[in-house]
Amino acid sequence: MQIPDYFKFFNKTRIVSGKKSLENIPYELQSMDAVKPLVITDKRSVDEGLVKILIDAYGDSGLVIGAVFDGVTAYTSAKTVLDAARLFRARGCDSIISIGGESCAFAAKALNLLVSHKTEDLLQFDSLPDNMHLCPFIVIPTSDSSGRETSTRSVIDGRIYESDELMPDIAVIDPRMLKKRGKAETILPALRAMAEAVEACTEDAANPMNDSFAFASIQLICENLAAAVNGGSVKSVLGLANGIAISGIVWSNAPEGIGSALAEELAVRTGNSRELCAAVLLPHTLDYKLKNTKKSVRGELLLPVAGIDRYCAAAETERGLLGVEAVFEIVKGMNKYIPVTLKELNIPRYILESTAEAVEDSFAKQYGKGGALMILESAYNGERVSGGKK
Amino acid sequence: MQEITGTSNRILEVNLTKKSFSVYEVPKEDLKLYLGGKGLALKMLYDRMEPGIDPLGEDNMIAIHTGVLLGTGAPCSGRFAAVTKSPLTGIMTSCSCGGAFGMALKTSGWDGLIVKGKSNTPVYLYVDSKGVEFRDAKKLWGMDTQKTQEEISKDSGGALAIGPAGENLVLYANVASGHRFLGRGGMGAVMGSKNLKAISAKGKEFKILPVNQKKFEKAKKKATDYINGNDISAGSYRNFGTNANVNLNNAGGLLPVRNFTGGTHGEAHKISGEEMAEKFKTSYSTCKPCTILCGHKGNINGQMRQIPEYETVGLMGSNLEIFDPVKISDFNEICTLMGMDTITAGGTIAWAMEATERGLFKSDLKFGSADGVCEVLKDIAHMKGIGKDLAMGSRYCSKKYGGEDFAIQVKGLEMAAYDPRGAFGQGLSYAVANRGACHLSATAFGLEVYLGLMDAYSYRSKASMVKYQEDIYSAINSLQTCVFTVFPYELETLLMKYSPRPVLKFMMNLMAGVAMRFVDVSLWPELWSAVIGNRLGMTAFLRVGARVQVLERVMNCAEGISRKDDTLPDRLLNEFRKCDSKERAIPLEKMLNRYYFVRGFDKNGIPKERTVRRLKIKKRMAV
Amino acid sequence: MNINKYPEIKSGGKLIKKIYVAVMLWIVGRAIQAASRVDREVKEEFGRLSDDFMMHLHVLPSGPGMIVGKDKNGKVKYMGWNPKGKKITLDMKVKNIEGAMLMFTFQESTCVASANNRLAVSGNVPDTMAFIRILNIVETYLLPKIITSFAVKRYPKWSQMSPMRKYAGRVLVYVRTFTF
Amino acid sequence: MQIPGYYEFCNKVKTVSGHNALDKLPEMLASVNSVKPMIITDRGVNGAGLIEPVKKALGAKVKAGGIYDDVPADSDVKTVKDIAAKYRAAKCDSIIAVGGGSVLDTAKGVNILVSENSDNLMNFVGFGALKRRLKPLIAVPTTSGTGSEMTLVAVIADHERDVKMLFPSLFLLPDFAVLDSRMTKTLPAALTAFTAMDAMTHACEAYTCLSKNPLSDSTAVMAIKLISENIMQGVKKPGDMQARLALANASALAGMSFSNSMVGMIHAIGHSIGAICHVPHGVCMSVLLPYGLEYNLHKTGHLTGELLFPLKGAEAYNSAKAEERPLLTIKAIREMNSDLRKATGGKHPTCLKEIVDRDGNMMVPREVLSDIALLSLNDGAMVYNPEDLDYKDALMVLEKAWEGEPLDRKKIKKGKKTSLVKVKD
Repeated sequence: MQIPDYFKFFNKTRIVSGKKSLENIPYELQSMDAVKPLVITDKRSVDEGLVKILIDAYGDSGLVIGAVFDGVTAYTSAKTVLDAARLFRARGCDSIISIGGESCAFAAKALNLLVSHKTEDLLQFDSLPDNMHLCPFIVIPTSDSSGRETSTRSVIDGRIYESDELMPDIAVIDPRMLKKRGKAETILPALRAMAEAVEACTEDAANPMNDSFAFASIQLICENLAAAVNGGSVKSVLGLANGIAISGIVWSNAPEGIGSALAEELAVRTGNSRELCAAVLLPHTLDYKLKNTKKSVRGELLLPVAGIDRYCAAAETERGLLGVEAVFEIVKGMNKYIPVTLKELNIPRYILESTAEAVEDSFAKQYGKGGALMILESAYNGERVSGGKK
Repeated sequence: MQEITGTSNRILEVNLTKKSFSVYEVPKEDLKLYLGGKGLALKMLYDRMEPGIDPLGEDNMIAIHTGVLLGTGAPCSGRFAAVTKSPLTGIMTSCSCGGAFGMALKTSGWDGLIVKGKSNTPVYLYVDSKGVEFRDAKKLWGMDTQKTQEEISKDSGGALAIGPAGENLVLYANVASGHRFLGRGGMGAVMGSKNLKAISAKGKEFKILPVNQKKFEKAKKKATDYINGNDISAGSYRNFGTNANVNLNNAGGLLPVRNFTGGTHGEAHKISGEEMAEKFKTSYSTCKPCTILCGHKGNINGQMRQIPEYETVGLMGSNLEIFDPVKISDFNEICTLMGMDTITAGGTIAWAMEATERGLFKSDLKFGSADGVCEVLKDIAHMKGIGKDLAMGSRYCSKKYGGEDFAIQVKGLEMAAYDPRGAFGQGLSYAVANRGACHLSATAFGLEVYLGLMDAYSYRSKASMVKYQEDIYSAINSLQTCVFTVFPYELETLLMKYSPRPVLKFMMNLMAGVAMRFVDVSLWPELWSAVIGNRLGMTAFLRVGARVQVLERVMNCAEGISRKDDTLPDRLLNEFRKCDSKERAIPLEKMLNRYYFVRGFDKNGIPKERTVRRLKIKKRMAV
Repeated sequence: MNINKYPEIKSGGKLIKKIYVAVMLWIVGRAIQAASRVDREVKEEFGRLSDDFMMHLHVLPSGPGMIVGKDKNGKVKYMGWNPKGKKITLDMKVKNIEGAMLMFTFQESTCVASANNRLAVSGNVPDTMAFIRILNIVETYLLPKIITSFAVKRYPKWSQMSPMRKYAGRVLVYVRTFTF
Repeated sequence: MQIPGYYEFCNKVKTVSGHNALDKLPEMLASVNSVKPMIITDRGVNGAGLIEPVKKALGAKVKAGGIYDDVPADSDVKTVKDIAAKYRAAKCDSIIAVGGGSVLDTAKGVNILVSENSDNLMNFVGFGALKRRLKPLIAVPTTSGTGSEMTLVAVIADHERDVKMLFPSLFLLPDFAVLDSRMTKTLPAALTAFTAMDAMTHACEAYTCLSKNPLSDSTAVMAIKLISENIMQGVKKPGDMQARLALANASALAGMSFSNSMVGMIHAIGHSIGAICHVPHGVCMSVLLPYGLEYNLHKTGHLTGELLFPLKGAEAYNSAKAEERPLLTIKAIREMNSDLRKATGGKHPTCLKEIVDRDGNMMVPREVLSDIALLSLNDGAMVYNPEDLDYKDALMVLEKAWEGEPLDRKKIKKGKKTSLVKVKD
């Protein structure tokens, strides 16, 4: 196990997961000197009755919920955050609870920035210090969550706000909030989270702490994905949600990998969801890394993906390759429910080229000149990366 | 003067790389299935072009087809169609234009023109009955559209030309022919990327005679009577042009105000057709030949200028909260000379104004003030300063600077000047239009707001209404005649003219799919079969429309389009117009599911095998 | 966006659950007092505790509670629910009513509940451990084997070796609990 | 990795690890905008010159508010009050605690007093007493074992009233934990062995006790892997900085793991031995570890089996059948203890009777075992142990541990068997 000469690791989020965890929120808020939270959510969570469950969980706590702001939309804009801030001040709230996917968490984090600094202008925060004192902030992941809720990032109007302090204080993962979703809607956030975690622990600068979080996230996702998609048992759905929440922490502690950069750029250019692009690119980024980079892919990846027995049975030198093949198995195994090649998404070639070009220079050192394009090409027709060792 | 009876069916295939051309005979099968105009042009590209090519690359092609009716003197038949892959949206875009080039090309003995490849030096084409000459256009390069046309029209009946915007590859550059344009989707940029400055045609070498002269005369007379009898085509459009819509939209809450936040505005009357007609003492300046006569020109502070169309007045006027017609006319002139689509330019500048207001974008543009807009338009045309970004359209800018929720566009094409929240059917039409947010794919607001035949705020039977209108519009564009003929030809027929309104309303609201079948659309096919000779029934005519629509969807799906793109910007789904106190939201998902079912698409918006086969579209691309 | 479209939401009450927990606490409190007289081991445990031992187990924020402690002459007594006027040496707070419900419907044993951080205990640790042992024994008396085996890590061996102690003890405890 | 019905995981500490991680100290202080830190340490650490790198790192820019270096072996209230007074006098605005568990607990106590500017620790005892973030606290551990830089409990004794005050609060977690290999460079072989085995015990117990959860599991496995790969190297070649860094990371990981998943009987008994016979904590841990795992085999046998992989590596795990793995794990730990005994020249004990103090006499006499057993029943850790222990069980374990023979598993009173692997008796 190689330890880098210098690394930093920080996870501000406390994970509270499992049965009746929502009922802890009143106690937790009081232990952080807060009594009146503002709930930030979107219409879908309200319609599914998630807000009602939280209100019931508040029963007998004697506390008051400042207000339930359900104006968050898929694209979070500054206007929504300013409305929420006005509501926050009007009700005299002192803490924030976000229920829902990525966009609710982003709006909540930006709101936290605004109300803690008592300002109306989000744009002044271009570089954020790491020691701001923000209001207590609790995130409640739902089935729409894809990991970025528990990360250090918030994206408002396409602008990125990043700071360690933006991570939520507590992530409450309660099975009652994980409503059943269609097969594709269950698979995509999970595969995206796995892509983030796999990328974090196969980076050159991987450190043992982030690795242990990444392994936990990958193992939870791989073990529970099949069960969650077919049967959808409470345990498997809860396991998946935990895996996804942990991947947000892992992503915040790792440098951005080429896979997530390509997925982000591709999603912006083609209108496909980030989750889908990340899922399709994951195996091919790994395959390229296995064959065409000095460091190749470390053997330890096979352990969380395929489980301890397959790991120990594999020969030392084979583990890197088997790890990548196991990832292929998992992602390609989902082709009944989601498209697994860029070809199925009909992405024109010139968009592949311009995406590769946009991402190329920041990763050229590690992945070589044509690296990004080779990844996209092999992801296009779904074959293994040509050239390299095997 | 030789004669052509019916059509010559001869298409010029021009290869700019090799500077060569060849003649392509349109097979009878395609003529029967796609009629001509937009339909045939699309089919020709479908056969020749691979999906996934770069719109500004060498392999993109432009297909122009004059259609059957052009040159026969049929009412409002002075238009031709052009199709290419749009650099702005990355999918197919088809436009129609009433400029003189169409007549010139048809009377030079050609039915259409396909331009391929890329010339390494600026060039312009000269077409006559013998073929094509490749003439050097170095000295034309840099001229505006009107000057270019003057230069090369010494020996030609009509010309197509691009302005500086096209040369600098502004993604929404258009192509001018006289004062009319192939407007939307950036066809000018495609010509610019091929270093093709203009195409001119000698014209007046052939006379077009219909096969069945007697039947043609009868149909032509009936059509002219309908047009002159209908109060829209003969009344509002003839006197006040398309700007007659301003007061109607203002009343119906459809007018785009301040980047689609408001639906009406007190000062809207200042830019209405009625006031402009009287203020500028307008006279006709239309496509030739035309019976409706909706194009106008007027004396705008000393200069005889084309009166801006409604879309320009809406998007560069009320959408920017500018209500001074002279200023709007200035913007229109710059866009005409530079060769830019006023709808996209207006939509992008409106985004820029709101983004500046919110601090996301640096510019000195402000709602309500016209200063700075002219300079910005010129900067866009020459890719200077902020123009460099704004030249890419509001989707690109909003992805780069943020503010995607108020970039009012669908699939990259900026929205026309009708706010869909005032007519839910129009919302569905914008979402599913093959070109992007275009109002000419299906004018649902006409039925919902102008004629009031359908409840504007309900989703019921809007899907089948939109599908029907899309089919009829595509069919009309494949004859190639003006879409404004929809009002006279449909409303003046016996059944529609004399049946009581409440019955019509009841039928349209509840059983639009069934009611539509009773509408008498026989006039168009009558004209067409009179000219060509072989029969074309009403249902066959509508099936051509459906075939063209589904073919265009198949080609778009091969570029990656699916349900995720059939949507509306966040503002139109989640925010409400200031004038709408009841805060009614567009039920897009419901209408979309119904539309896919009616259209024969699967849940993800991809045309099903069965649909493609039943419409006899040759399977060529893996979709 | 008008503010009053987003009203404040007061937290409702969970009356039935509070009543159930209150009754259970009352029974367990009385049962501890009874067991301290009936069972040798419980007597020894209390013996080892300090004289002013006063334990208050209650549900936050204002839920039902029970107080068990040694009165002036060292006898273990159930002292009702009101902590006023009593010096509490061991304060065990259950964080919310749902946590208490899990414990008193025996879905989570006392050890698992404290492992799941349902309890917030302040006061010295040996007293807490003693109290947990006492609670286990009392549960063995109060409940049939099937339920207790969920609530305890290991069903006490003495109940097999000397069934007499278990059944006689159970009768005595019930009698003492429900007679005043 | 079965997802538990309920769990909580929290480690709010910013870890900075590296061969000269201390050079980043000014940057850390700036990020918590502190200009005048106070350094708290104990005589041993100061004597070993471990404060030099800290002072050098602070350099000219930051002037330390003062150095207090006589924190006693186990922290008490009086020391905390003295330091708090010095802290206020020098108007410091953050604390740098350089040292082992007791230094850190003292620093936490001081941080409570200065942040809440009060003088009486008593009114902050127990749960939920602290409501706000305290002043910045930077922990620089000098032993790779206690993992106290990652725990949220501070234990401070009040010798007058002979009571141990417990302060469990998330606000006590230090802001930074600096793992600098230079800090453990001078740690003698025996101490390295004890502290490493202490961390190993933390990880093993965290993996098998009641509050087991996915993150504690993966951090525990990572810690065990790092320790088993580096312990021999660290003991044989104290100068090997890579091994030192690995052990420091392992101890932090183990701390992260057990502060959330809690520890069981081994710690309960270990604490009692420490309290009665004043044996260093790490020593008791390494001896009792195999016995704890053996006692709970019928409950957590399959988990103990899974520990074979990080301990002995993939081949050993793969070649053994599922039933044999738990016993192999325990055998491996016993072998590790005897290897360490050889490597440290007899200083590392393999059973209780071999524990000797500096001048050679036995620290844990046999007759004391019964008191230890009684005291261990009342240790908070017993709650989290998978299996119940009464006085007789504890005594049996202690006797076997004293002798050094493996437990006779037939004698263990077994509750409901939950081990997925049937381990042969």
